[in-house]
Amino acid sequence: MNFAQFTLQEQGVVILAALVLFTSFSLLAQTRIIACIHAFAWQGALVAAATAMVALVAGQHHLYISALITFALKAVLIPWVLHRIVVKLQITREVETVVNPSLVLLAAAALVAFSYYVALPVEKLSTLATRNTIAISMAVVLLGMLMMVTRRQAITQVVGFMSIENGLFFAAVVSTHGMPMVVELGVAFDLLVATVIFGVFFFQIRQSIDSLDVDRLSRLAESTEEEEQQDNHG
Amino acid sequence: MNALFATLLIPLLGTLLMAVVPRCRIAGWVNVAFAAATTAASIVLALEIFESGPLLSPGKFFYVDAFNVYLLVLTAFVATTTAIFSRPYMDHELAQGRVNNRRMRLYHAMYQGFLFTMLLALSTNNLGILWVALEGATLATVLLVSLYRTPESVEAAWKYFILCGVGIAQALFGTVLLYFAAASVLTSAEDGLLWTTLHGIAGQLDPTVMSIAFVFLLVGYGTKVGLVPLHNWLPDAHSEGPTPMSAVLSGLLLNVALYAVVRTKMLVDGALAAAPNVPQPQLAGYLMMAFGLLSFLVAGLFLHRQRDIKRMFSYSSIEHMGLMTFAFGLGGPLATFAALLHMTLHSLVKSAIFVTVGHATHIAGTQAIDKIRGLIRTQPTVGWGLLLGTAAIAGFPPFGLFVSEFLLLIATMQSWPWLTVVLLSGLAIAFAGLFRNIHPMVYGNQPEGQTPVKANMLPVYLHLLLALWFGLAIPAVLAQWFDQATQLIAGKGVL
Amino acid sequence: MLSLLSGLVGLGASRYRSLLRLVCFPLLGLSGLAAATGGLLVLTGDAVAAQLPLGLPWLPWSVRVDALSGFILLLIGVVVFAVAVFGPGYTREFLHGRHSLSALGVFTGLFVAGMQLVVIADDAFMFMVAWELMSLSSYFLVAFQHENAANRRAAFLYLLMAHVGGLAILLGYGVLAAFGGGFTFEAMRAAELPALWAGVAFALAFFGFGMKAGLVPLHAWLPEAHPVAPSHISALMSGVMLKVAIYGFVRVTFDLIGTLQVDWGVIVLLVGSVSALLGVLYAMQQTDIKRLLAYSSIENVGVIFMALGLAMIFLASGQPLLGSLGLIAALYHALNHAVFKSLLFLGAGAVIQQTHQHSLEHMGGLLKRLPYTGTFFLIGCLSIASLPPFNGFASEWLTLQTALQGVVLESGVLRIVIPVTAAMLALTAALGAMLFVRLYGIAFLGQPRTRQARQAHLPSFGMRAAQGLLAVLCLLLGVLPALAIDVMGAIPQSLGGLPEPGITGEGWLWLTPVSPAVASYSAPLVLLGLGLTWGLFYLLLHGRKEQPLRRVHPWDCGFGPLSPRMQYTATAFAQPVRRIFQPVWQLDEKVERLSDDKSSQLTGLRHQLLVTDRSWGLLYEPIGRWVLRAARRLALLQSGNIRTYLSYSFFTLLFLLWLIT
Amino acid sequence: MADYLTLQGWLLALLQTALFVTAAPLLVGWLRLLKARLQNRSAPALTQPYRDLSKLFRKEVIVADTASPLFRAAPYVVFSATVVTAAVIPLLAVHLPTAAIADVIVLVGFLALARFFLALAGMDVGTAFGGMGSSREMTIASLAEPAMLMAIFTLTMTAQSSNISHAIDFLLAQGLVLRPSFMFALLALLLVAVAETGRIPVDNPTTHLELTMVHEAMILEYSGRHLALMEWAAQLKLMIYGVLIANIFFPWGIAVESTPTALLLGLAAITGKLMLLCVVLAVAETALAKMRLFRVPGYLNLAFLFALLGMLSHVILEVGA
Repeated sequence: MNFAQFTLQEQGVVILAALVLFTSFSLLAQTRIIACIHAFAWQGALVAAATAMVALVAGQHHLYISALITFALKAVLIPWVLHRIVVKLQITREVETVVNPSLVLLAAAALVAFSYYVALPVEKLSTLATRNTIAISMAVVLLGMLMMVTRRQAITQVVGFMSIENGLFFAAVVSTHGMPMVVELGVAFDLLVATVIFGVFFFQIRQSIDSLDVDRLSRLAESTEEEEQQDNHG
Repeated sequence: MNALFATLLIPLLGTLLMAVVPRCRIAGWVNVAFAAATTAASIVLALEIFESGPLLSPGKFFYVDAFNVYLLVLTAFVATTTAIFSRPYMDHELAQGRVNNRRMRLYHAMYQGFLFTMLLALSTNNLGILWVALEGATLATVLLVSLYRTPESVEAAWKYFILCGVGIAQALFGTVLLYFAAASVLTSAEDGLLWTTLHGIAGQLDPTVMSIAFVFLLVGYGTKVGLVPLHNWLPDAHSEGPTPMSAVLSGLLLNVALYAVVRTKMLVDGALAAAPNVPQPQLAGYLMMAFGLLSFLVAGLFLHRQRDIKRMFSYSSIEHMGLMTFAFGLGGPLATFAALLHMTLHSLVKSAIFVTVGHATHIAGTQAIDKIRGLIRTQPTVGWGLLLGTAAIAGFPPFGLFVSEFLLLIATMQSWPWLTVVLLSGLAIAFAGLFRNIHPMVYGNQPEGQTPVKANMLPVYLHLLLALWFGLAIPAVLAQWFDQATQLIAGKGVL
Repeated sequence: MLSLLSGLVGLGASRYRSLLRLVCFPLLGLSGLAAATGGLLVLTGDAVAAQLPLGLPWLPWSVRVDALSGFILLLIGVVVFAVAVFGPGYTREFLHGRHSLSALGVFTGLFVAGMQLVVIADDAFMFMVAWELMSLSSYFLVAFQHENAANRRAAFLYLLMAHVGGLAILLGYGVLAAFGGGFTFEAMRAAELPALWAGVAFALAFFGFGMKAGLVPLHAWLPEAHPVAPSHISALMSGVMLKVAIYGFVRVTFDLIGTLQVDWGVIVLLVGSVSALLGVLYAMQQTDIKRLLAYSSIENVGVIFMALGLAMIFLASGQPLLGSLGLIAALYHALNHAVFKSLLFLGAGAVIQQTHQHSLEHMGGLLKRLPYTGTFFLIGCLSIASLPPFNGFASEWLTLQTALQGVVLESGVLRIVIPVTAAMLALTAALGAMLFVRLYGIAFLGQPRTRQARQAHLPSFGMRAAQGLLAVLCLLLGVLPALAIDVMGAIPQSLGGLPEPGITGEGWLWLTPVSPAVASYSAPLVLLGLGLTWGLFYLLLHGRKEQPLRRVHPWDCGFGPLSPRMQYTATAFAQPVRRIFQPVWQLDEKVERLSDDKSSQLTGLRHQLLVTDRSWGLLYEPIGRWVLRAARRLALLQSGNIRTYLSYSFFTLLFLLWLIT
Repeated sequence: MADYLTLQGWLLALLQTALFVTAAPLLVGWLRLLKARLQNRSAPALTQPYRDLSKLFRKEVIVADTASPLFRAAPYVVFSATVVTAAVIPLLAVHLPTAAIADVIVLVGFLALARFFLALAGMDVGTAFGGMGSSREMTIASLAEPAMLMAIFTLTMTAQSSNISHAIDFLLAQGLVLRPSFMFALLALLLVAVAETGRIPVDNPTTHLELTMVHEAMILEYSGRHLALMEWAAQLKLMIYGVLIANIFFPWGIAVESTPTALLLGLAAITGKLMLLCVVLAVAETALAKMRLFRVPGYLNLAFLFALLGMLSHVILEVGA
């Protein structure tokens, strides 16, 4: 099937997908926390838009509700909560150093290629016009994980986590026109609770280690330092 | 039907009640009462199922068959006995000032909430809801892990939350892929996440999608099961939370996660077996075997260097979950039967051990292994409980874990003879790791000023007696039950 | 069926502290008697079989007592009975201690029940359950006096090795079950194994049972665990539990695998002879009386396995008659060892109870203070040193006779190997005699070396009676071996229909292993001859005017009164052997010169000697180190950093995705 | 078996044993005589050992106050065990009923029994010497025993019987056969016999120097009739080894039928053989010096080596051929 044969709306979905992927990249590249949160809000909004677009294309009315929930939750509520926390914790200006950013972006590009490679046999199966976007959503999931691996700030990790959720949701929408409503509601509920708990945790962590650097959360380890030294010597 | 609703509603009600009522002195008792009521309801449900076969609720929302009904009973039962233990334990913590009344309220509410999510995960027919419930279980427990607000407990909770969150997100992706595969076969996509539907059409599902989905699901739920190398949250969370929580986490939550893996494995197996030209029709089984074996061995080695008693037993849980995963992966009636039996007994024994450990830490005032000494002298019931529990968990007859390990070894012998060597050396290593640490704790002279605590060892000995009973003779009813479950999972029974 | 009941009686022997001595031991005694009578009934009658309502739903425990199990049951019963008589007096010292007597009672009962169940089990599952029950409960008994760190270590080591051995046995059964299609012994017996798998099953069984029986180099647990248990338990462990391991080996190899191979026999023979020799050499260097006895158990187990190896060689090369002879020799030695080793352990228990000393260097002169124990102990020593006309000699003689029949074999190599191992057996026996001269001479003869030894009193009547019973058995089994062996004749028949060797073909007076022309031994006549000569000369010398004895101080070379410290010590006694067989031990000898600061004159010498088992350095420690090192390496992976953890999850996912596409 | 368990046989056996026991001191007397002659000393009378024994039997018994009852019982046990050993060995005739009581392995067992009690008795008084003697005696014995049994196994494998009487019968029936294995076995047995009977170069029966004695150290505390029994037993033991070597390796002349002529012939034969053997021993004892204790293992290893060579040559050279 040729891309040109798609309807405009379908092309719109694909464009939105590309934009979602782009926001993922920008999340990876952003070093400032506030900017990260903003990028995340944009991603949420784009996913919501894509959902609405799919609803339009497929005539699935329940997807409108999904789009609405997504927008409310991921583009407004969660970024707002995160923003407030950042302000409250007075880390608005904090800049995170990413180890070797260019390498990270390169790895991200490789991940996209990898997800395309993995998703190839899957896409053959689908009759939906939006099937090409499965690879995109998988890439978003993987990029979210990459972000969690490379970032040291608890908040950016949470942002990475949420962007994984975005990817998942996006996958559900574009590949199958959304999950059954009850599941989606459940997922949204979980997400909401998770956000609250995240909020609680930021304060707890801050209280216990006086920072939000997750690398300093390493009291519970199996290897002790003396032993590591011993191993190096022996 | 009503029994099922009762089973689910009682803990839900409990959650709300406990959350709403502030400063309740008898919260501990109420907790026990709710859990006991749940158990009663689940037993009624189990009898119904046993008499009339699998139960599918009208909206197809719930599905209870032999496999999950026994897990339901087990979950409710262990939750009850742990609640019995939790009451004096938490009172002690309150008296010690480690928690305040507000946190006690949170604790009790979340205890019931956790029970509810687990029961929901077990009884639902919808794989999406299964996911939601499992995530809910994480959410319910994560705050309990950090209940003491020590830096370690916060760190543990954070790791638990993030790692399980990410893991379970992967599982959701797998679920989406499942749905995707089902949607391309079904006309009405609404039913595409119902396990009963999926199981019915498993043969038509696309094998490639299913295998990708299975990878995501395995990694996702596997994180919750505690499979190496996804296990890192587990020892942290178990060691830092309140001990009753460790007991139910180890004894129940891991089971539920494994239950989810097995359910999906059944689907994937169905899809791969029916499809032509699949290079590896037993992919799911192989993956599970590999993960199981790896977890089993690595956890066994880790046991040797533990300094924290609860951490040690959580590694032991990883080890046993590895063993079960391996057994389920091996497939075949005998191995499946063994895995089911092992699951039950591990829950019973491990929760008993954690209860004992809770008392032991109260006696010694610490969780550090090298500070806990001379338990048998100080309080023989606790010391012996720990010793017997450890012997049971290490697979010594006449305790039941021996039976399941025996069956598993035999099953392995039949299909993968050389792996038995690995299994055996793993068992030996794990065993040595456990006992080298247990020994100095229970034996020897007590340190100065160590005094007994008010301990409720009823749950421990009840569980150990059950394990003993199963080891000597599996009751016919239960055997039938296991066999039905085995038939469901492996296609044919052993009896 | 009586034996089954007795197992339950043993289980029931678990009452309260004060009741322990009143209820538990009599119950145990009853159990022993029941087992012994049950065993004897089966030995002389037919096999009994039944099924128990226990076990797996599709595999109920089945029970069968044939001649072999009956024989071992008899053995168990006799020793258990003696221990039950001994126990009440012996445990008196624990009565006011801080030890939990109920634990002692429960686990003793379980231990005995476990052993009896192992023997009567007729399927692999029940066998394993009973086997591990036996291991576990004896482990608790080893850990009974746990305030001592060494005891805890011993208990741990014991449990670990028992577990490993148990797993090997389990695997061995697994192989058999896989080919036989079932766990019942009947199915296994019928299985047709390919040679390779038969070899695997044999190797596993040999490893597992050998570990329990204490074959070198798998013996490390034995000298640690046996001495630290209460003495009556040591007697049960050394006397009976090792025999249960031998029973298991015989059951699996001779009965279940069935078709034997010559190579196996050679391996068993060689391992057995090495164990025997090393066991006695190690025992020679011990000063702890119970440790010494434990090492001597290794020696005797080695001898038993030598006989079994010979039996296997003969059976595999088509000499069933000689094979049965070897088997009978092995089992007879097992019975004898059970009797005299429990006698010795009970004696050691009595000595330790009276002196509170474990070291030989702190005993001395006990024969005068504990005349009964001393006399019975002497009989035990004579038996274990395999001197005629006691029982140890009878069975070792049979073993040697079996070895001498090696001439009938085709293979020239075997014809050389077998006599050489026989010579090793002779060396072992001679060293064994030296060992027990040392033990008895140092502990019971001479002058008391410590105050405690000087103040030893008579132990209680029950303790003496138990020893007396076993001592009489030693003598009876030694003097009338033909009667005992006659009863044992049914055993080969029960193991796949082997022929009954005509050892007792010439009546109760004679043992004629092959034929009267080849060799014969008449213990009753020997005893008669000894008695006659003794009596004759005693009468000759005393019949006339009775000469009074004059008691004087012994000759002191004119240096003043002799002190106990001038006596030869146990360490000194063994010094020549230590020097001759030096490479066997890891010796750590230190001589420290103590000198006066002012005059720099030598005021004293301090001599320190540490004798360690070589197997530790060569086998056990490397394994332990390897495990710890592996654990440490692995621990590096778990660094505590959550991002590292996340990346594990991430890469696992990527790897699996890559794997499936 | 029953064919020679006759009353006549038993009587004959008793007689033979009595002869054996009474002749033992004579053998020692003969040996001392030879040695004295070889060393240019004036010799004691041939019957001197008898006089010594009867003197000891009459003397008062002195027992150390630290000694236990075992001390007094030991001489009887040692002596009886040795006598029973002597009874088993065919001295004049084969096919005597006593020979069936015990084969050659049991014989070794008897000697071990005697030694066991001897060593215990040595340790009983609680002096340093006794323990030293016991330790050395047991060490030497435990090394000698395997060599001896190995040599004997060679014989029994050839004769296919470990019953001495049967073995001698077999060898007689075969006539004169030169076997390499027998040569080695003989050498081994000679070395062992020297060690076991406490002769030079392993032990010196006449020394009482504290640090070199072995056998004497153990019986140091004995006196009177106890000492007499111990000495007699030692003399018997020498004779036992002598007769064993003489009758197994050179069986000719021994009585096969129990007729008076045959028996007399047997008596003459054994007397001659023993006298010759004593000459060899006396020469060796004169020529050699006692060696250090820790050279003894090497000496006994040599014996074991001979025995092993005997075994090997039996298997390789004689069976295959």
